Amino acid sequence: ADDTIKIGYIDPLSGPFANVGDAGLKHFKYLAERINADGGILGKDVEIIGYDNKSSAQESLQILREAADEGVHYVTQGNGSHVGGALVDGVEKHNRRNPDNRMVFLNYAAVDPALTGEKCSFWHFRFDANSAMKLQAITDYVAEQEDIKKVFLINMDYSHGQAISRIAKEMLKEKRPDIEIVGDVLHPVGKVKDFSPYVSQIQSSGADTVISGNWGNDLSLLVKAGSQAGLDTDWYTYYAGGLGTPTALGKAGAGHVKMVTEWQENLVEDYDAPELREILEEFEQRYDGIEFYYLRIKTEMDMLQKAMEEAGSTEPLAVAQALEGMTMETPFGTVTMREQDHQLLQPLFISTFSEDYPKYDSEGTGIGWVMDAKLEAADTAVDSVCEMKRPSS
Amino acid sequence: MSQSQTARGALLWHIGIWALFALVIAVLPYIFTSSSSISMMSQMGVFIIFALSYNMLLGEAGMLSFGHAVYFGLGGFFTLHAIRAVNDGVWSFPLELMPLVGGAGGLAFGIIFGSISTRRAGVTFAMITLGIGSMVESSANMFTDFFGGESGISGNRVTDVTLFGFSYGPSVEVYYLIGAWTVIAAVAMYLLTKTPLGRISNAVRDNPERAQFVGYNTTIARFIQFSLSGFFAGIAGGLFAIMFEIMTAPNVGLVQSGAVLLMTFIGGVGVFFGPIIGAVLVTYMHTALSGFSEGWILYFGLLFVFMVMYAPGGIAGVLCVHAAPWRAGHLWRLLPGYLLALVPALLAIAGLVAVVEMGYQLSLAYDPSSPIDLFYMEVNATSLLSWLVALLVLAVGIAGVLGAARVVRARWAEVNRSMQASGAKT
Amino acid sequence: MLESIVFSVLNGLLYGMLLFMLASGLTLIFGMMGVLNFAHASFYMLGAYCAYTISSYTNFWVALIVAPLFVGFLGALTERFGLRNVHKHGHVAELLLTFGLVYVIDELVVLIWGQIPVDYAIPPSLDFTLFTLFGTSFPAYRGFILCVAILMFVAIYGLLVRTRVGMIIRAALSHPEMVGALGHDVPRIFTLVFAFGTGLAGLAGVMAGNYYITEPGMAFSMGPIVFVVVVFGGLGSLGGALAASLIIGLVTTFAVSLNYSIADLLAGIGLTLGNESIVGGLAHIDLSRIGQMLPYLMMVLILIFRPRGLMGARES
Amino acid sequence: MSDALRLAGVHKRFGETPIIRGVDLAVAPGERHAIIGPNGAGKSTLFNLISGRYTPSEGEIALHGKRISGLAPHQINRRGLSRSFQITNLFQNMTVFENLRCSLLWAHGYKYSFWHLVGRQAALNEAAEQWLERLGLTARRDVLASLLTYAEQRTLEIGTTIAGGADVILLDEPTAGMGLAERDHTMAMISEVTRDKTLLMVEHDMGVVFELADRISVLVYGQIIASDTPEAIRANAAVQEAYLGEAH
Amino acid sequence: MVNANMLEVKDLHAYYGKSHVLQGVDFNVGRGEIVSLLGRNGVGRSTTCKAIMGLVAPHGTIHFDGESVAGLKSHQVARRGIGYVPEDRLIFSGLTTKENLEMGVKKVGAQARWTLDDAYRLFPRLAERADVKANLLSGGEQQMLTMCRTLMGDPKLIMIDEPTEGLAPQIVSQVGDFLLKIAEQGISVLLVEQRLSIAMRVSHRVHVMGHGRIVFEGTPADLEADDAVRREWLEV
Ligand SMILES: Nc1ncnc2c1ncn2[C@@H]1O[C@H](COP(=O)(O)OP(=O)(O)OP(=O)(O)O)[C@@H](O)[C@H]1O
Ligand SMILES: Nc1ncnc2c1ncn2[C@@H]1O[C@H](COP(=O)(O)OP(=O)(O)OP(=O)(O)O)[C@@H](O)[C@H]1O
Ligand SMILES: [Mg+2]
Ligand SMILES: [Mg+2]
Repeated sequence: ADDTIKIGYIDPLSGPFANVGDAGLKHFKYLAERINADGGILGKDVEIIGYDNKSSAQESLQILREAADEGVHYVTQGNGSHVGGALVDGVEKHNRRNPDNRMVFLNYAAVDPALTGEKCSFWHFRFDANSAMKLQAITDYVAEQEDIKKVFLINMDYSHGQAISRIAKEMLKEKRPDIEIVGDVLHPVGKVKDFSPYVSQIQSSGADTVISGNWGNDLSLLVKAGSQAGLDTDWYTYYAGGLGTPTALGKAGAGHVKMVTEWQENLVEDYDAPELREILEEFEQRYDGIEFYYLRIKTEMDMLQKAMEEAGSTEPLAVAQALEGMTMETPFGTVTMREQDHQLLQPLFISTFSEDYPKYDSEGTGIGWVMDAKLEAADTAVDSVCEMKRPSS
Repeated sequence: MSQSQTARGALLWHIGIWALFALVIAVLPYIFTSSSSISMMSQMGVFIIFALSYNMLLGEAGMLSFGHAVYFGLGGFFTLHAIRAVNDGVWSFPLELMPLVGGAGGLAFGIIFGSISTRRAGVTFAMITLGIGSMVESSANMFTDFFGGESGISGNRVTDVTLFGFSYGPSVEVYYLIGAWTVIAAVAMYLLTKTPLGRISNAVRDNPERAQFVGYNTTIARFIQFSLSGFFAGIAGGLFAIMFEIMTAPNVGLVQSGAVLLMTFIGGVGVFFGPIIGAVLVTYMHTALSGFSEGWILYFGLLFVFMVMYAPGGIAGVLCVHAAPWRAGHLWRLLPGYLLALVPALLAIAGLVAVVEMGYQLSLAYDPSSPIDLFYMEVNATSLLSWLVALLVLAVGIAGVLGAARVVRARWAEVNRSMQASGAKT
Repeated sequence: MLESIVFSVLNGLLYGMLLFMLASGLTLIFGMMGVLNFAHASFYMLGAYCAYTISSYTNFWVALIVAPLFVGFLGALTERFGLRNVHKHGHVAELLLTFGLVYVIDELVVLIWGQIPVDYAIPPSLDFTLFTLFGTSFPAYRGFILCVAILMFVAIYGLLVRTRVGMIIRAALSHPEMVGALGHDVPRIFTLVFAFGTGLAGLAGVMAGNYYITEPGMAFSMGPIVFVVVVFGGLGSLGGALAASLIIGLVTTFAVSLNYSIADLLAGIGLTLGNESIVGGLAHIDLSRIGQMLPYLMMVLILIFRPRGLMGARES
Repeated sequence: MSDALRLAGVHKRFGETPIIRGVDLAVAPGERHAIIGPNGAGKSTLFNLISGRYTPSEGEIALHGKRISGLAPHQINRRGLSRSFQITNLFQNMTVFENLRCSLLWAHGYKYSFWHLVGRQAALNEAAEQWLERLGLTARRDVLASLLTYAEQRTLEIGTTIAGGADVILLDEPTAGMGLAERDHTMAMISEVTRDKTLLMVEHDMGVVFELADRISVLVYGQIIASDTPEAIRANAAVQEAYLGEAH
Repeated sequence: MVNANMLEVKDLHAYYGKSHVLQGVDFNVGRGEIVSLLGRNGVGRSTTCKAIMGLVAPHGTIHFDGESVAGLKSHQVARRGIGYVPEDRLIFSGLTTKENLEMGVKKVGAQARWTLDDAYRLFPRLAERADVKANLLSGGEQQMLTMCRTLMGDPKLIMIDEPTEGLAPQIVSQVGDFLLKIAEQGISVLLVEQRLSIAMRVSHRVHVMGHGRIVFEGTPADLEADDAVRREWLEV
């Protein structure tokens, strides 16, 4: 009876994180439009419905119910692993209690390893590398840099930051035992206005490299404080490319800030990817000031399309079964949805924020991302403890 | 003789009202059947209890608290831990009574924090509650075993241990559980206002000094009232936990505390049923409006500011002002004025909505030049004309409301005068 | 060690002074009019955004003058058309009005400037290193902030605390109609004070917006802590606000840089604690993690033991 | 020992300033005792000391032979002492009836009960109704205290003071601001409702004082300079000079 | 044209919500004259003062020193030169005695007829309590304070509402002298009183109010002679 495929986008559309949520929604809408322009999936149009979860896990569960009422069988979310965790749990319960109205949760950015680890669920698929995998990429790269001697870890004081602090120490110890961890600090989330005290600590520790999973203002303020104090270290980050962060970083970040991502715009200069070039230019033109940041959203939509076409149906169970273990070609290599835990394995890149960028600058700052290294999909894999329970029918 | 008769009459009247309240709760799911409206109504029930418990402080005892969510949230966490314990087979306790666990938690912390904060009154009290609220919120980061860090604690409400044999998996069953508790808690809190403690709380609110000189220790009175209010907040939290099966740190935080303050105030602190109206309305706005418009916070803020300025007694206060003319049979004489005001008021609202929506379209939309649906019309936010029209409508509406307000005021004066005249006769 | 103490003191002072810029306006409004202006931090944010817009057309120095004036003007409008009408319903109503304004202002900022941080940068003329100490440079803009904060303190002190305006407003708190009957135009004075207070918040925004980040969440993150400062220092006491700002600035800074837990301290005197028990677990929490809680704890304690705050003249 | 109220060597200083400077006073049970004295002599302060609002800097106050100085107001009230205020001090947002009922609650032993419904306590309500009648406020039963006329508020002020059943009553300027008619009415009411009680009052209206009091003490600058029957006080030259002036 | 009367009130009406409290009050006060408003509790004497002061909305004509002041804000009325001493005193509780007095000053530095020293000389008690928070003053002290506070603003006419309430008999007679003294300085006085004795002693003319209207006007001697009025409207 449904003539459209509805995808519920559950992310903050109001409040402090609305900017990020809004940008994600635009990615989805834009990509859905492209699919529809090509005739849709199985002849049906894809419709993206934005729901505002106000960054709250409870709110998201409420929305899940609402979405189920409205005939939404696919939900997607990214901002906040706490919300992601609630949704994994919520979808699981929902499917158990309503077997004739099931839902699939496509996660495009919540990176807590637990979501594909101890909390893993058959109905959840993650299209972003989880934080352990990103750290794998960072530490692999760091291990090759001979001049790195002293590393400082500074992270936000919640599970995401705590995990990074823990895993980074393990991985570095294994890969480069000679590197000294000269500091390991957790700071309150979103509460610190003045990072100078932390910068003083970094400075007095003599660190040459900082690894940080910080995002948003907690990252910008940190880097800015460092640059004002004349701190001369390299920053290895997850989210320096996140919406608004390049603007906030400005010159303070140039030359020092690195990030690990599955994509940044200048990659189209390094690889042959005409379709991506077209997308990024069209997108940016369309949404003045917002950049095409999430390649993984395209991967997500493409894999969903492929799964539906393979399954020949939009029925959640069939589609989920088709997604399991699926592989797909991208301009950067093959990506695989690992069957064991529904974690996507994809190539990752380390890039530097530099005034010397190939073509595209970031948010009009005159500074852009330059690729340093590529990590192949297989090398990013980290073992998972997931024991997946699969539905019988 | 006649006095006991009127007393019996009053009793019947009260029972009737509460029976009606229960009946409405029972019937609603047959009218609004979708699962999202069931879940919205369940939330309303939870917040009715929460707002009523807040009014035990603000309305009844004059204590302005900025940290009431502490008791609500902790109650929820306790309940959820208890449910997990039952699921783990560590404990056995029927789900129907789980809110009592929350109540006990709320009560316990009400006693602990109440013994600190109720020693002071007024702004000092308010600031202490703000401080305690912030402390508890930030301590959620330290006690991750209890609060579960930023992902919170989740559980499964289907426990096998129940009194009535329902599974409480389906949300309708949970709705009825919440509904039953709403009736029980609301009646209990209503009766509480009629007890010596309730009266003394009023006395302490009005004039703490005098209350001492009629034999009461104001600190103790405030303290007991505060603890009991924590108990009911805890029950609300427990139901909330059952409903969502997840509790997170913000549930004990300032935003949640602010929300209950807003609800209670918008509903009206002066009348018992005020917070009920507030809880229903705010929950509706929160869920429904945020789906309709990106600007829901703005609308919400504007509504609130408007209420504070023109209806400080809340919605219940507005209703109560009309009770006297209604009883005197003069209400109909006010109607024409209101009808006259209605049209321009709708115009003004329409104008405002248009302006705000177009503003959001311009600054945030997916594609600013794409037309938006406004009042069954397609409006283009990038065209100057639509802005002019919207502003014009807004201006005309406001002018009309101001004009109509004069009429309404004149009508009121008339009604007052004739009520006074007839009052003088009797 | 010395190095980190010196820097912690410097950093603490600076943070404290920024807090003071916000707190001074709030203290004025709070202490003199009895209005708990919840929207104070929102006016601060408006100051930053206005400065951004103004400086993008002209330059920072123009913004430094015009933006606070404009924010003060908005404050005057708020008082004239909002607060004044609810004054008769008491302080709770006034407080709630400002509470509602927070929602409105914060949303309007998003509506006008969008959700992404704006690029409000430190003016090039102030973007240099003042001096270098222990290898760390001390930016000139920080020195500028310190100067402005001190000037602000002196100006407010001279202008208000020592003139009759303060007295008239305090009198009007108990019996405004009588103050009017003595020939003072109370409403106008109230408007001016509120405008002045919000103008100060605007100035703080101008100063801090580029030092930190100008984004829609900046009000929310600054609001509660400013309240703590004002209450801690004592309602209406400018000196108290200054002292409290500095204390809280220093305490939070030191809590961060002295990264110890109670267990570490105990270990220092030869006691070891496992972290299995609740007490042990508590003792193992780093000071830096408690740091964010400390100001609130300090506020609660001071309210319990000395309700008029550090230097407040009267009980709140 | 049998004195209803006894003050011995009571001093009160605010900071450096001594306000009460050694007051000894004994009031016998059933006595109607008036305190007069110039403005600022410390009469209200004395009341505040007795009723527990302030604690004496020195000296002792005893109620029926038991020491009460240092207790909190509510504790003193529970021992049977009640006071009214010079400036009306009612529960403004409660009705006349509720005001009276509130002042009866403790006396009827309800404490902080949250398991009794006040509406169903027959004895309590009856007592409140009776007080309405005695005060002549029955017609104003359901009016908010804040809407009463000044004289009615004063009446209610006295009513709330006495209703709780205390046997030692302190009245601070009960007829201040009343017209002649109201004053006479209030006087009659006071003497009626305090029939078997011990009464201590402050008044500037000499008519009232001389008519109602059995004994009068004159407080000047924190000290009692004379304490005697009305006739003797009227004749006392020192009192004439310190207080009454030429007017009388 | 110089008007002979300082204050002229014609057909003054005032309302509290629904109740019509003043129902057409007419009277005037000459320069340097002491005029008393007498009457029972609740007849509207205080309301008359408040209406003149603009604290209650006046309906009718009020001329002060030849100019209409009806409808002005109360601070404007005060600046024209009317001083008001309210019956409930309205002490500023946050301020000290001295600050309360200073509050009365409208223009700092202007040559004032009344200074702090004058106030202290008149009521030495105030000098003693100068730095005490005014809400801690005794009832009588507060009364003295309010009167002096109003005089500090140099009014041309002062309306005093029940100044002797709560004052010891000895001070009452001092207040009487005080009123005569300020009248000598050319300040007009509108005295609202309950106590006949003082009003009769100091007034040039007396008005008796009843039911929101003036029901008698004359000299104290006239009132003394008119038993009927006194019995009906004053209950003596
Ligand atoms: N808390 C206080 N702190 C300082 N001084 C005080 C305090 N309370 C009262 N006083 C002072 O003590 C003196 C006596 O005041 P009190 O109110 O007892 O006088 P009173 O005899 O009742 O006078 P009145 O007849 O005018 O009411 C006054 O001068 C007053 O200023
Ligand atoms: N704020 C008010 N609201 C309603 N009614 C009021 C108000 N103030 C006074 N009244 C009523 O108006 C009438 C006149 O009051 P007013 O104070 O002028 O009387 P008065 O002659 O000064 O008497 P008093 O001896 O009590 O001072 C009284 O009946 C009083 O109850
Ligand atoms: Mg006294
Ligand atoms: Mg009067």
